[in-house]
Amino acid sequence: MTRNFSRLPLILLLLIMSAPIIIMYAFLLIDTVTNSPPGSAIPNAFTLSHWRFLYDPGATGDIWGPTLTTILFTASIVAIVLCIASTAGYALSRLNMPFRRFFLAGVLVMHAFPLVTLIIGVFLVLQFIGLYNTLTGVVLVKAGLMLPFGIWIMKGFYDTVPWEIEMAGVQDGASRFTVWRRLILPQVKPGLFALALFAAIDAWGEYMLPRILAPSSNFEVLSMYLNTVSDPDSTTYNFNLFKSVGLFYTLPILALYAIFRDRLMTIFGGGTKG
Amino acid sequence: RDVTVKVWAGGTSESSMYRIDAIKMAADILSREAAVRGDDLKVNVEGQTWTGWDDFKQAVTLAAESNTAPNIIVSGHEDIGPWSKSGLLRPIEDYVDLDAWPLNQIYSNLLDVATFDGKLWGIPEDAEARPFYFSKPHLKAIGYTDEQIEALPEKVESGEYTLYSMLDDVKKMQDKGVVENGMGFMPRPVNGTDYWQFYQSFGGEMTDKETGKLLLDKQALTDMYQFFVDAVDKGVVPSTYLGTAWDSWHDAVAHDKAGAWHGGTWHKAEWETKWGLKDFFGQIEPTLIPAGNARGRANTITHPLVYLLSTTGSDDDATIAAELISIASEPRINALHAVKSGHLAIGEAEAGVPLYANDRWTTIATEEFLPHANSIPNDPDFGVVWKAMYKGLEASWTKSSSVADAVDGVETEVRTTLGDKVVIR
Amino acid sequence: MQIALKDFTKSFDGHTVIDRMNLTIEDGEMLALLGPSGCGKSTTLFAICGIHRINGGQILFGDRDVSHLPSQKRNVGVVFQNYALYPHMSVYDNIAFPLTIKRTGKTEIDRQVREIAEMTHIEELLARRPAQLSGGQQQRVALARALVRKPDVLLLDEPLANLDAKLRLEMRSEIRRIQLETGITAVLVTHDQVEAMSMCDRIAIMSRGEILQVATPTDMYRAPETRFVAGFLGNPPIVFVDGRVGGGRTLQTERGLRLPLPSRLEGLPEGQPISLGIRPEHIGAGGDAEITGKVVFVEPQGRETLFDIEIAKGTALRSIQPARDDIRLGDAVTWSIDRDRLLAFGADGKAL
Amino acid sequence: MQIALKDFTKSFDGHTVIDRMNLTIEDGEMLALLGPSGCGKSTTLFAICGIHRINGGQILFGDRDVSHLPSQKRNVGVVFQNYALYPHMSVYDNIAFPLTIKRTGKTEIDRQVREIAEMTHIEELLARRPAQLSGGQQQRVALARALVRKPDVLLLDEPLANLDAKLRLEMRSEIRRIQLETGITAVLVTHDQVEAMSMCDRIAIMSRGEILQVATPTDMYRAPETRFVAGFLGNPPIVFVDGRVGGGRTLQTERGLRLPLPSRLEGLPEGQPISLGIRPEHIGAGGDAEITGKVVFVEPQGRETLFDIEIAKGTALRSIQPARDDIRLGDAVTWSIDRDRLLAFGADGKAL
Amino acid sequence: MRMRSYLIGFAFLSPALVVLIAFFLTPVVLTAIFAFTNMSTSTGISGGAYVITGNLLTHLKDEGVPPKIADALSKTSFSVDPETLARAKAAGTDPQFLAEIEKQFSGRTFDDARSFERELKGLRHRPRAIRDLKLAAGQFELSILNARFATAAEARNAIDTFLPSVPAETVDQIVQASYTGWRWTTANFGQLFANPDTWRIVLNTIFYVATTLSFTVFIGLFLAITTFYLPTSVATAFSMLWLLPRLTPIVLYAVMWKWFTWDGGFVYTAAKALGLPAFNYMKGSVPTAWTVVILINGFIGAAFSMILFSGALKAIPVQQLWASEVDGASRWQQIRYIILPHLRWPILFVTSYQTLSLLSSYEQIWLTTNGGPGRTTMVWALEAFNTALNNYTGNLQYGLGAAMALVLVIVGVTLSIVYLRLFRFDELLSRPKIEF
Ligand SMILES: Nc1ncnc2c1ncn2[C@@H]1O[C@H](COP(=O)(O)OP(=O)(O)OP(=O)(O)O)[C@@H](O)[C@H]1O
Ligand SMILES: Nc1ncnc2c1ncn2[C@@H]1O[C@H](COP(=O)(O)OP(=O)(O)OP(=O)(O)O)[C@@H](O)[C@H]1O
Ligand SMILES: [Mg+2]
Ligand SMILES: [Mg+2]
Ligand SMILES: O=P([O-])([O-])[O-]
Repeated sequence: MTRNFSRLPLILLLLIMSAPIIIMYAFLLIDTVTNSPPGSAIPNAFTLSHWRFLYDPGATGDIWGPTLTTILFTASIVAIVLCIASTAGYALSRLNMPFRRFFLAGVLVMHAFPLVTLIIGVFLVLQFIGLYNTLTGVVLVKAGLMLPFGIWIMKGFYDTVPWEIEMAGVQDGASRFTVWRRLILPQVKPGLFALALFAAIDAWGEYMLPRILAPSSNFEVLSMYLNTVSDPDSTTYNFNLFKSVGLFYTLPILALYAIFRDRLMTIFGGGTKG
Repeated sequence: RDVTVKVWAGGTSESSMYRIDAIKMAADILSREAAVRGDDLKVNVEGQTWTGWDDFKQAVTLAAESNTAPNIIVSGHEDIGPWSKSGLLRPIEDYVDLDAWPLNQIYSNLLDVATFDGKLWGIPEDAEARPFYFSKPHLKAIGYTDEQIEALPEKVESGEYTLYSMLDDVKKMQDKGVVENGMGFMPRPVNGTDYWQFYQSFGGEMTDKETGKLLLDKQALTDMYQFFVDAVDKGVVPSTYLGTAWDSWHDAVAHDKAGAWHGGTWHKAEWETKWGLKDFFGQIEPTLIPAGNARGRANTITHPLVYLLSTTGSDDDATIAAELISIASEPRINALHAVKSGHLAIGEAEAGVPLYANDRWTTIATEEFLPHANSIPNDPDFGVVWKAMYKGLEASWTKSSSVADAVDGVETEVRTTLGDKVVIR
Repeated sequence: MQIALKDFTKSFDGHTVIDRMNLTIEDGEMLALLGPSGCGKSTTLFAICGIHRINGGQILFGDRDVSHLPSQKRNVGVVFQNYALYPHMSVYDNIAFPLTIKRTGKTEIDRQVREIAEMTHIEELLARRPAQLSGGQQQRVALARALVRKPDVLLLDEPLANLDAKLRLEMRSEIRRIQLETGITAVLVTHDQVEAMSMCDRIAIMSRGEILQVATPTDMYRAPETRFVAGFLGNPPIVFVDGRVGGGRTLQTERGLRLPLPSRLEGLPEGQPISLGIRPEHIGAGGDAEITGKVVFVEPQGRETLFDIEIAKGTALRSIQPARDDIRLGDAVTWSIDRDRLLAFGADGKAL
Repeated sequence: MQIALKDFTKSFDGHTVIDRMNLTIEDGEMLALLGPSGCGKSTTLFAICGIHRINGGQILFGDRDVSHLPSQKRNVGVVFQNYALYPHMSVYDNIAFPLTIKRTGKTEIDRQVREIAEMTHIEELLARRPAQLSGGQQQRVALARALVRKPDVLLLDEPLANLDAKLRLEMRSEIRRIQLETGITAVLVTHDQVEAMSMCDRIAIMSRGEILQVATPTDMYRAPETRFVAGFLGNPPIVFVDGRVGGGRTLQTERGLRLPLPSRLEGLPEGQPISLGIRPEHIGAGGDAEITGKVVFVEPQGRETLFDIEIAKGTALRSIQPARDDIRLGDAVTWSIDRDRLLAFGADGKAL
Repeated sequence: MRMRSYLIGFAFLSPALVVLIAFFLTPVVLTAIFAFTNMSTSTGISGGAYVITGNLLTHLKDEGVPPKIADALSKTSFSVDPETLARAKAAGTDPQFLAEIEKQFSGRTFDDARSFERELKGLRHRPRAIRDLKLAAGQFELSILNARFATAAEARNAIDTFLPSVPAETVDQIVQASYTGWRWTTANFGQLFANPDTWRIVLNTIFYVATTLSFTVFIGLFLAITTFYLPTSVATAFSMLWLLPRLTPIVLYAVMWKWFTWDGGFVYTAAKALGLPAFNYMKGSVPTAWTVVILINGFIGAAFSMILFSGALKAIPVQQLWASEVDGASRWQQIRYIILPHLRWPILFVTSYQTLSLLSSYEQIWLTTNGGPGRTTMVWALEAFNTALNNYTGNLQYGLGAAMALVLVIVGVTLSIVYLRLFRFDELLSRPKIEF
């Protein structure tokens, strides 16, 4: 930007508006290492006791099992979304087929319409294929939910790959599949990466689906684990402990985000435009 | 032979873990009995609990649809209606010997509660009362003497002391400054059977005695809604009260910040173990729920949980599960749950178990409240009425609609959904 | 290999872009498809290489009818305007790609890649990524990749459009050299007349999906068959003066201006509408006739200077001459005009 | 208004791009900033209009020091390379924008917009959106918008770069006409020598943030002060031959080749290193000396033909001549060379 | 030839099609189907059985079934006679036990299971396990009550066998009425329409969507524009900050808001210190509850729109901004005349996209106010969810819930189609350039 305008008033205004976020997240950090009761602005003694859940399953139950489950859960979703979205996005962006228009419109409509309200239907489908109350089922549903978005994003990325590369590949004698795999896919790596990140963040935080579709599964994910810690009916409710677990749960996302921020942003710029 | 029996329990917090643990103990006993008999049988129990009811019932229902329901379900007796109708339950009477120990000593009225359509579907797991509580120090602050306080339960029972008397008293407490404004009266903060007690206080009945159909008494409903609106108008409870967190409620009532409230007998256990309540009897006076007006009566509702046998699994599994339920109903084992969680005994013999008999609270509850207790119907359609009733209560309480409109809304909803399956008066 | 388009027709969404075009490219020849933007040059090229389906006619490679074969089976090499190098592969891998696809052996690939790299002078660049190359180098890589599989025909779509002036000059001769060296049949699509004239054996000039003239560059410049062609070639462009044949070998405009007609046009009926094309280099550089006018615009261009001379109200001729600064804006000048090199066109645009 | 840069210095992130540049643009003059890409032309322009802050020195508009004023207060008109029209406004609104900002009255705005639209010949386009205009029309609108507020100076950043060849030719004279008509002081940034030469009163030639020479186009072409300037101007470019002063008015290359030196250079010490610049138009077009060589490249360009003649192994000269096809590749030719128009530079690159 | 290229397209698309059909299309279709049923917990989802119960027969008396027949059908008895003995034998009852039964009780009838079982328990060869005893006893039962018949025919058959004298219409009527599964009905919509509560929720939903949306768009715009004018480092810091709500797992995010607004929470404490009313801001009053709901969702949405707007801002050719500055525009004028017009499409996009997400999202509300206080912040999607799947009474009304969901689906699809038009969908679809 040019420096024809002044900046300080803007920064002040922004700070005021961001106050709730700053406060909430600052105390999220502070409260995990102090004993301040909710609402007290000045933290008292420093303590690591709220982190004892890391080694002491007695505090809130074993956390490493759910952590591992969540990692698996997230990884599977990411893998499925990437595989399917990268092929379907390519088809919609580049390949000749009847009803292409219809498919694309369908993806767009679905993309805009989250499915949680149709959960009974989803339940029946899962039950029908025998995956109700299994993590596999939830993985499939969650991946399915993200697909329209993923396909849409990938289509956007494919659209930016010059046709000439594809034409050159075909001229060089490669089949469309080879062209896709060896020439086009490498061009949309940033898209794949961004989508993977996005899917990972989304899957990592998922709460509704495991809760409804796998309530008693043997594998608990962290969101459900965290919710048991936060149960407002429980009289042992402890904000500080909850926040520690919550922070533990959120850190991977924050880390991913902080490290790959720019890459992640491409998805918002690239995908959701009109 | 290794058999795994799954048990799910709803509305279960740490103090009521014996709902599951009793089954585990039973499994141990059953395995040992088998070993003594020389049978090769090892029974494992997989328990899962939910602290709330919404998630639990959702999970059970969906699991049942996908044939993965647990073998034993611990839920409120009112679920027997819909669940038996949908084929989720086996009638437990086909699996257990009611003439033999320990089931033959269970209170027959509790068994009646677990009976639907002429069949016994579940074995009661606990019983309870849902008393009204007064703060003794605050009563004294507005001029009650010790004797008057002691006489209060009787005055309530006789109908002399009504809900409106209570409103006046807590208002006085607030005016006196011993209770903060808006904390005079602290009803249960969320939906629950308790609210049917107020309906009864104003003369409402849940079933029509003649036809056996569900009954909606508009007058009682109107009076009951009006009562809470009056309470709001008096300033003893906020209009936005419903939905308050349990924690805030526990904190207030256990630390003597409220004037009067109501809850379950089991809450005493929670206040003592989790909220540091030292002198329950010195601080709190329990009574029945007072009558609301001349039409109604002082009452309390017992909402027994029952062990239910699901249709999941083989008949053999069900047989074993049923045996576990029988064993878990042994007085000594069940008394662990009753005393630990502040619930009431399910049978005569249990009342004699020292752990239970020596407990002052359970004794009071059993003797003073249980005789006046009734329960909600098992009718599969009762949930519709209940949901409508609570919606109407929320609407009028928050003043989003007038009492009359709220009652009309309930009537419309119940009538359109259930038609003539319900008698509306 | 000789390439022939027979009644080639192409339409997009029912809109016919090219209607029954016929064109033959001789074996080993480099032919330019020259025309303004949107005239169908790229469409023709894409039809030849099999990216577009043709809607009618035939495309023959030698005797083989390839009209309905997909690109993969046609064996053509294409150099795209933006090179279309595979950005994630090294130069080596880019060039090797067509061979890898054919499952050629490793050592054979290596041999062929190095051979073509040597020919295109990019031996030192093989390890780099396309992004690390200058435009001209990328162009060479694209050329190498197109040639490595020994295609029957080489197609170039505006190969120099993305290069800067200096590189363009250099790559022009470079591409021509390689084409001559390999003896491959080639088609060059361009809208730059200099490119077409300097690189190709013959030029096919196109307008609105039609081929107007096919000829060698010199013939086409000297003897354009139509007014369009005359106007398209030449920089600064030719100036046309419209009028009718007047008394004896002159052109008379409506305003009464008279200009000499080439002697070869004697015998045209008096009064016939005619359009005279005068190239700037034919004014002021000797000749047997003269024109007089006022200089209305002077543009020094370094080596040369461009003048606009108003010879009558509203009619200006253009003259280009070696740089001179003796003439200023507004001067009246009388310059020679080479009447026999003037071009003349009939009302139908055809050369007379 | 006279514009003066005094010791103007600009750095980006500590990296100095322009170091103490001095330049004066006279009132009413149009000056070209000509130089290769990245030499700092745009940077200079942006400093003048206040988009960049300067790191040192002064910028004077007449007597007014504007060095530290924001753009809004400088009263300059700028035409950006891509026109930077506001796509969501009609042409009228685009032009009216600078006046609207100043809260000029409606009728006054209307008068001024129509006046400037007339001058730029876009009266009929006022209702359209920029997207509905051709490149040349957009260019005119941008010009109109820059001029409507009667700026003290008009800055043009590569205004013709995005136009096609024909339009470029046309807009060249158009911009110049408007500049002359308004008499505004103007700075034209370009890397195209023809543009600079044909449009401007003077050219300032830049390289790496430095101004090498400021002169009129003709002077600069004829008498470049440095080898860089000589090489930068001229199309086809000049060819340099390096060597030393040999026996009597000749240049001797290392390989023993001899070339005549201009007569004005008599008296140079024998053996002094020297670089001779030979422009293609000075070979084969008359002159008092001759060179002999073999034609190694022929490029017909329509009106003219370009030849590369190898006069010794590894040394080729270039000649451009009116189109001729009597010479073929490989022919041996002997052509005249105009020795007095040859350019010569010393080892330091300065003209001798 | 052409077929071949189509096949490639479908091959690439098919994995997505499978998943989307399974998890989008089928649920939508199922929801549409359920919406026209009275499906609930007690009817079950996957179908019912035919069960004749005592209560049913009592009820049927009102419906015109002759009391005599009803009473006769509701009889249960255990009878030891040759027929039942043969049945027991066929069922594999221990012969010795059977012999004992025949000897002791032949010709006797018992009125209820318990008395019969008590008698059986006295026999020497009784099975040791009570379950086996009951199974054996069951063979002697004469009753049609409480048996689950899978099909209507079986039920009809059972009645005919049990009481052959019942007229066929009555049998039909009973069998019809005994079906426990769901039935087709359009009552769900009538009920929704008739219920005043529905309209309150509709209003709530409109209010919620409109206010949250405005918050989202305005704050997003404000953030995008301000950060646009700031140095990258500051801009990055703020945009990272504002993205946190979107990234934080919802369970944690909801609780952080509780911490912030709860009794004794941050706002509470701060308000108290400032002498302002201190109470549970999330649930303690309707205006604050709405404010909190809007903020919770608005903060998430603001991050989203900020990113989109920032992207669009970056796409504005910087020369246009320079040009406007050179033309003399102040910052506000630049925003007003150059920047905002550029953001027209992004704003429209955010508006439409967020409308849809807000309409159908409820997790945040569910986990925070849960529609409270009272039902003042209840919105359509949450009510649908509660009706269909999640309520205290456990009375899950799938049919009604599906009807509510269907309304959302229809609204959503309609809006989407409008938006597709609006966004010139055709421009998104370029024709494949390789035609083979
Ligand atoms: N895929 C397509 N769909 C519809 N019309 C097309 C398509 N490709 C080209 N056209 C039309 O066909 C005509 C010829 O296009 P073509 O690309 O061959 O022109 P060109 O001569 O290569 O022009 P340029 O020099 O601009 O590349 C144009 O009018 C163009 O609009
Ligand atoms: N914003 C900037 N930040 C850092 N370096 C810059 C910036 N703008 C220009 N430069 C550097 O300053 C030098 C001069 O750039 P400038 O844009 O003035 O060149 P130019 O002569 O206009 O070139 P071109 O013809 O390519 O536009 C270049 O080396 C460029 O990399
Ligand atoms: Mg083209
Ligand atoms: Mg520049
Ligand atoms: O445990 P309850 O919800 O029934 O009080």
